[in-house]
Amino acid sequence: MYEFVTGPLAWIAFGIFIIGMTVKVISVIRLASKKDKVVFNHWSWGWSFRSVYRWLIPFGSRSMREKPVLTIVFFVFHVCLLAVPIFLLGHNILWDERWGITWWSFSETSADYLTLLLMAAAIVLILRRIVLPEVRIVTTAYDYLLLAIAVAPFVTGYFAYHQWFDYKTVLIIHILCGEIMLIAIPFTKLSHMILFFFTRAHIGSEMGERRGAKTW
Amino acid sequence: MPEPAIDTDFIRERLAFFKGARFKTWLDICAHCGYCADSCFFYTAHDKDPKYMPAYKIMQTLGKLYKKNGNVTREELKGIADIAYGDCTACRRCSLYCPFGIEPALMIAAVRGMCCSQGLAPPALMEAAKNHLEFGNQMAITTEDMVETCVWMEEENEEEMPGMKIPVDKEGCDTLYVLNAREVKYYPQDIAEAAMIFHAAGENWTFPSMGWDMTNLGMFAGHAKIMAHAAKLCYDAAERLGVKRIFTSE
Amino acid sequence: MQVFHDYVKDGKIKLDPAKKITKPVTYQDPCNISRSGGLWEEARYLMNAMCTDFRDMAVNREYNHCCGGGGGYIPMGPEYKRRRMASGKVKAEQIRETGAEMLVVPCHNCFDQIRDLNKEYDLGIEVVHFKTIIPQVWDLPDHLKPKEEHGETG
Amino acid sequence: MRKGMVALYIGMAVLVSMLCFVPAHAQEDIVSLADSAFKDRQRAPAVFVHEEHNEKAEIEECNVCHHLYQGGNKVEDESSEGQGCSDCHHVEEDDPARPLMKAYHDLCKACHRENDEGPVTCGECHPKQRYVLGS
Repeated sequence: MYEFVTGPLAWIAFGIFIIGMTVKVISVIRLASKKDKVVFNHWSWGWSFRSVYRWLIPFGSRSMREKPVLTIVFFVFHVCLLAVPIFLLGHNILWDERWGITWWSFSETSADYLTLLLMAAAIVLILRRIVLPEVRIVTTAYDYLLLAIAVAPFVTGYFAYHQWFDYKTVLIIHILCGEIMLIAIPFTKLSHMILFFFTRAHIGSEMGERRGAKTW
Repeated sequence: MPEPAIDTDFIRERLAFFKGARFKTWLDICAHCGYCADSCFFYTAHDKDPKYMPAYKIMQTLGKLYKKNGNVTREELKGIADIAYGDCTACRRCSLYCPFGIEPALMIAAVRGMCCSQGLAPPALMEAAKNHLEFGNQMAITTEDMVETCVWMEEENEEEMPGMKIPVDKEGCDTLYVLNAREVKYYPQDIAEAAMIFHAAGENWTFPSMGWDMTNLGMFAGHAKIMAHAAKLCYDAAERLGVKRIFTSE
Repeated sequence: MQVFHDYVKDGKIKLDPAKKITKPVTYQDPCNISRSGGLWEEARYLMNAMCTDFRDMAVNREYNHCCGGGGGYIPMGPEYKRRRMASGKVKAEQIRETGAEMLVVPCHNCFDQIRDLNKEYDLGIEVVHFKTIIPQVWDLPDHLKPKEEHGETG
Repeated sequence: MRKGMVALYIGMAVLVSMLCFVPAHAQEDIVSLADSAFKDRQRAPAVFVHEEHNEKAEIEECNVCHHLYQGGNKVEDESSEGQGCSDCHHVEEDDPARPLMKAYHDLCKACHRENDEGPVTCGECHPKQRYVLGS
């Protein structure tokens, strides 16, 4: 089972993720050039890049500065979400052995704390959805499902690292959760991990090029 | 009188039309994070009543239309129109606050278009917009009345500023001046003030007898035909009089 | 707006510093002119050229709040007026906070809305256009002056 | 003369075999691969009970694991027992002879996967609490 989930299934998951995202990007660009021509009449890379950049750094935008607590939580959540799986020692060893690629890793202890931090951030995000009326009103079951898909690999990973319950079973569940997330990204709202750059670039150019209005 | 049924085929067609890369992506990725809430003055003015937060208004209008694929009852569309016209002024402030840079204003405009096509635009707005077609301005002012107002304003301010003219339809000027029809109807002094400033600055300008209303209520109502017509009137005037640029009063 | 700014900046119209408005004045950034028009610095240049006590609102420039009369809200007529007044609360409070006695606004939609807000929220503010105020503070060359020196208009 | 040579050979052979015997005896006590070359450990040393492992895996030749490389080629019929793994494999990740951690992982896991036997996941070798699997 372990051989299967780290072998063929991993190939399938990464394949669907990469091909899915590529198809998504291409279809967005094609659709835009067909139906949103107006966007390209006044395109400005400078304004686009600045908008993207300012929204990628913490407190880089006015919107973020006006909601500091939420911004910190969002950043912790997203940074951990990306960094932990990519720089986790165990993952690195696995990729090295299977695919011959390797890079810098976190120490196991820091990865452990970052995972805790991510779970704490996720709890805040969930509580927000329940407690704040303006967030509750737009929250659907789908939003919780997405959070679950995104956080499940971390919870199970944490359990696996600490070898709680039956280690091997937990580990396999962990790998499956990770693969479910990879597969889900191109088909769900999680695709914002790539589409964010498109929509941000659009608004940056849209508001900036013609009007000089900053979108950050 | 029974109200006509909603032309769902038409709505569906519009929905398909709007589903370009932008609308599709925006609706696909809105994470319902709530960053937009405080940016909206409707929301803050109503003591943070969540039903005024931008993302919710979009979910209740365009989101609902897409979800039902246009199959809405007149009652439902009325509710949608009520939000699209009455709970949003399309000021675009929320776009600056959205992490994804989603533009609810454009989506509201699309919804208004669909509501308008089913006769659900606010009657007063629609009536004013239709004036564009008949009179070339939103206030139903005839060309004669307008020219008269200009002459009257010239005379009125003769003493204040001797030699000041409001040149109507003068060809070969540098500048075409267009304004908001409210000025002619309610604040005629505004024309005179502009004329005085142009005069003082030595501007070579003219005022068109047709196509002088630069407001575009067709756009606000969501009526594409009126929208295009109103804009065309201004550009026609500019071409007819051969001006180099257009100044608007706002 | 752009034009008036250019006139003043290029010296086509000279302003008389002695005639500058001394009471506190604020400026409304209209959505279509500031956020969607990019003309906020021009407005401030004019404001500072025309008055001595210019006070910006709490949220300004491209981040301004809509007056609450935009998007065709004003021409929607009386049925919508109550809602228009309710949502204008934000703008009314912003204006009150500046403590200004006069408000300059280059947009007719905002103009009407703020005049209504003025009554509704009892702001006690004078709402004017640039067009109205420039002739009050300018320094006209002699040949353009009226025969018997009036000074200011009402 | 000839007898003397034979006696010398026998004596040497005994000596050598005795020398071999001493470390072999010492290895019986090995229960984990706590290589002292690792300065800051990320995880607990891998559990490895030498005798039990070799019995289970039916390994008789030492050089199945204690291989000897010379000039990049494995030297058949020679073994390197008596040397520590870290004598050749260094902790540094740019070690041309394969970094120490990778050497351990590859040696163990490759064999386990090949034979479809034995642990291949992190936690099976590096238990969080050593006593769980130590017995």
